[in-house]
Amino acid sequence: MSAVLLIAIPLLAAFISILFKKYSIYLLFAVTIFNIANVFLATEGIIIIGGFSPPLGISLLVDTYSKIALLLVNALVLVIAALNVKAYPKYGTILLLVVAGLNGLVLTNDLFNFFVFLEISGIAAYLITASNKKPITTFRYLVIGAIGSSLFLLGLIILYSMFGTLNMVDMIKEIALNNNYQELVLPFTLMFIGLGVEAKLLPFNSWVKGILGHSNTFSGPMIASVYASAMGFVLGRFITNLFNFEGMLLTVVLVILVAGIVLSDIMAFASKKSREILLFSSVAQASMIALLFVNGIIIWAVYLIIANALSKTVMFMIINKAQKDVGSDEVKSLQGLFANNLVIGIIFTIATLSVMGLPLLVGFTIKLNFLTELADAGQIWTIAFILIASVVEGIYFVKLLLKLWYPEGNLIKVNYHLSFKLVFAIIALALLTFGVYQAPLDKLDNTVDTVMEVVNNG
Amino acid sequence: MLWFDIISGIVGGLMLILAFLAINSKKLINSVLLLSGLSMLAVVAFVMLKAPDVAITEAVIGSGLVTSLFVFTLLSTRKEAKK
Amino acid sequence: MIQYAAILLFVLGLYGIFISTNTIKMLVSLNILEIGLNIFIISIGFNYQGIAPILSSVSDTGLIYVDPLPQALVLTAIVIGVGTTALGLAFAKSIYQKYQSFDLNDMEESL
Amino acid sequence: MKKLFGLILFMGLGVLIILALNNTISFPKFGSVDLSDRVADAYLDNDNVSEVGSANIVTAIVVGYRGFDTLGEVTVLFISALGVAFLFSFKKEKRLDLKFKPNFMLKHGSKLLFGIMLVVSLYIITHGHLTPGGGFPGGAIIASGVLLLYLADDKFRSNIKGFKVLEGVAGSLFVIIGLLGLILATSFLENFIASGTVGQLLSAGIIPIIYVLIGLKVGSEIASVVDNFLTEEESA
Repeated sequence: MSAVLLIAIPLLAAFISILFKKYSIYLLFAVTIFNIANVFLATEGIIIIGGFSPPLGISLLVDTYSKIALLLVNALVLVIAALNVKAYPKYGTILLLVVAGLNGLVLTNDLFNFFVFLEISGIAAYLITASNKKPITTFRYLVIGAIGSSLFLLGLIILYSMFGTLNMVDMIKEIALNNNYQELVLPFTLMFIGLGVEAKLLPFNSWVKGILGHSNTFSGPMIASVYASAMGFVLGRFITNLFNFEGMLLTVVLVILVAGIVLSDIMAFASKKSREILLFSSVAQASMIALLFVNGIIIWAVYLIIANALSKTVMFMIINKAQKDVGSDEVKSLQGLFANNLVIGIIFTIATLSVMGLPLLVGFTIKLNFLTELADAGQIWTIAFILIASVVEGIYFVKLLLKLWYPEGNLIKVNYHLSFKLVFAIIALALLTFGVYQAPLDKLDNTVDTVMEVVNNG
Repeated sequence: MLWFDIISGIVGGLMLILAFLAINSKKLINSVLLLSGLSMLAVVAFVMLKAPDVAITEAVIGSGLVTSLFVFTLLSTRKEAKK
Repeated sequence: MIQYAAILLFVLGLYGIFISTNTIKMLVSLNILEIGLNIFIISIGFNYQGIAPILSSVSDTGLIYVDPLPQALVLTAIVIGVGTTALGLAFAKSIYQKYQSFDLNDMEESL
Repeated sequence: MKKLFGLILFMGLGVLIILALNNTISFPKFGSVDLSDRVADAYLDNDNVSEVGSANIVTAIVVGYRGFDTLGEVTVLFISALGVAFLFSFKKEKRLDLKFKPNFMLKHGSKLLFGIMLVVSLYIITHGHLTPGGGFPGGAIIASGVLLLYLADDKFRSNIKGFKVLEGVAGSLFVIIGLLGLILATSFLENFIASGTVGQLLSAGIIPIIYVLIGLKVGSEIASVVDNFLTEEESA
């Protein structure tokens, strides 16, 4: 099966679904299940669109790396939509477009086509965050997002005028021939800022606080895990293949990313609201993922994206559901949340400990491995700052957990549906298994590596 | 070539002035109308740069429909303010 | 000349977005930014001797055309810009219905 | 003061970008672009032109070489029209009162003008592969015609449901034509109809068909956005 169906079928379903509005959510389930099956069947390599050979027309690039991303994105959309089918039934068509947009982002091998998909998924994200009922924050997000994609467009146009092609693989070859990194600083900076806006990297992310700080069980996980993981994969593709930061630019980017990790962990530490703690933690994770890609630690960055997406889905859903029933997201008013909900409490604790990186969980494996690789690369300062940030992270998460476990005064009542518990339990189990049993990881990371090499060699 | 530079300089300068006025004007409706004028000048620039397709599209969409959307937004809210 | 003007329009739009607190003004500035960007994109394909990329017959040889690819990209970018602007205006209107103002400063505390 | 400082700061940024571009050797100077080292050169190549069959090279790129972008672009418009309708969905709707009483001439003249605009847009859309124009401006002219009807008649309401159906059908047909390319030829959106002689109305394979669909889709989408902007909640 052709990988282009991963984009075309959701689009077709979206166009049809506005004629049958009531069934749009069922169409979404069918399409995501079809997509997940299609990911396994799709042939790898360059997929031509329109019948014109690569530099002329648009092409898609399918490899193991993009397949992992596609699997994660489609499965998460399916799970989140299924859990929210009662509370937010009107979003079927928009979610179909989200699926098409994010699949396109991951697959496309053409810079301008990437921009188009960035806009599709961006506008879909504005509409998803409209469910927060906070139009001001959404408006801010829209304006900042539009600036970000405009900067990306400016950067790619400068690249086109210099190298005369929009095809990414072609562009990488041309850049290697040109061999003058000084000239590329301006377009790469513009594109990095543009992507950084969407990927929640710290200096460009003023929208995140408004959006995730007022999120609900639908928009929270959608933005914090689905969009974050798709943008993480895309950022990884760009950083390792196209940008190849060098010289001054490398130093600046490293400093920005490390500062982003430390600052957002400190902000989370200072916050008294449970949703803000989570959102600053995911900002720190986004910077961490980018940092790993900049250092060329692709395998563990990919696992960090997956682990982060899984645990953030669980955490945002649990906290947002509690916020909806209690009416406040202050840590104080949620005290003793888990005293009545033992299962949910255990799952939340597992997810949190995994993000912190405690032994026996997947977060620990990832942290241990990438710290070793950073040490091999001689990045002593980076390691020092990551360790400081980890300590801060550990303190605020333990504080949060203690407050949520031990009640003070009257107990609060939050009812989680059985389907919530079931899905969360599966995710928690996955986090545990990946932590203890690492054989499948080792097998997988090799393939990621080799495919990256294939792409690098053109 | 010389004439091209002179005319494009005038068009570019006018566009910058209009943009500055649009950003700094006190009344919202003026700012919207200046944007429409700016878009009209952009059509001239597109024609000069030998892009007729883009010029037609910008003329219809950019200066026509976008302006009307802005004006409708302002109109619909002005009425509520009076109430 | 017009290329420089386009870049300056782009940064003027950025400036407008950063200094204004009014939703309509921000969208106007966003449109200025997009116009600047579009002219810049077209300008990188321009040639003084070039003619518009429409063939009158296939056998034309020796004619210089301007680059058609940026023009195709701008066609797409214009329509995308309209979509963003329309959605932004819709949000501005719903902000107005909630707070009776376009100015974000008037409602900062109610955020 | 803050404004002046900001202006100087951003203008400085602009000058910085200009200087950086001027110092870049690979960045071509304005007005002296050499197409031979760009991919665009191949688009102007005679063999490729007769293969695609469109005399207007921009159309050939928009619908042919980069047709996938165009599909994405109508999707952007689709989703923003969807979003606007989503934000303006009120329980009780009514037309926005423009406080403007049209006279007899305007009321009837506008209908005539609408007819003329429809014909013009039809011409622009169907000749998109020969002359400047095509689906986007053509569709936008249709939408302007609808806008004119709204302005000329205070009570006018068009059939939103009809627009939605048109939008959905045109979009679906676009994707289905793409899928037909995948089945009948080798890849998505590939041309599977003979491209004919360059310069004739009935040429260029699937390009005119797709442009008509784009025109319908863009027209109905923008028209429904306009309608949404002209409705408001009934305050009764």
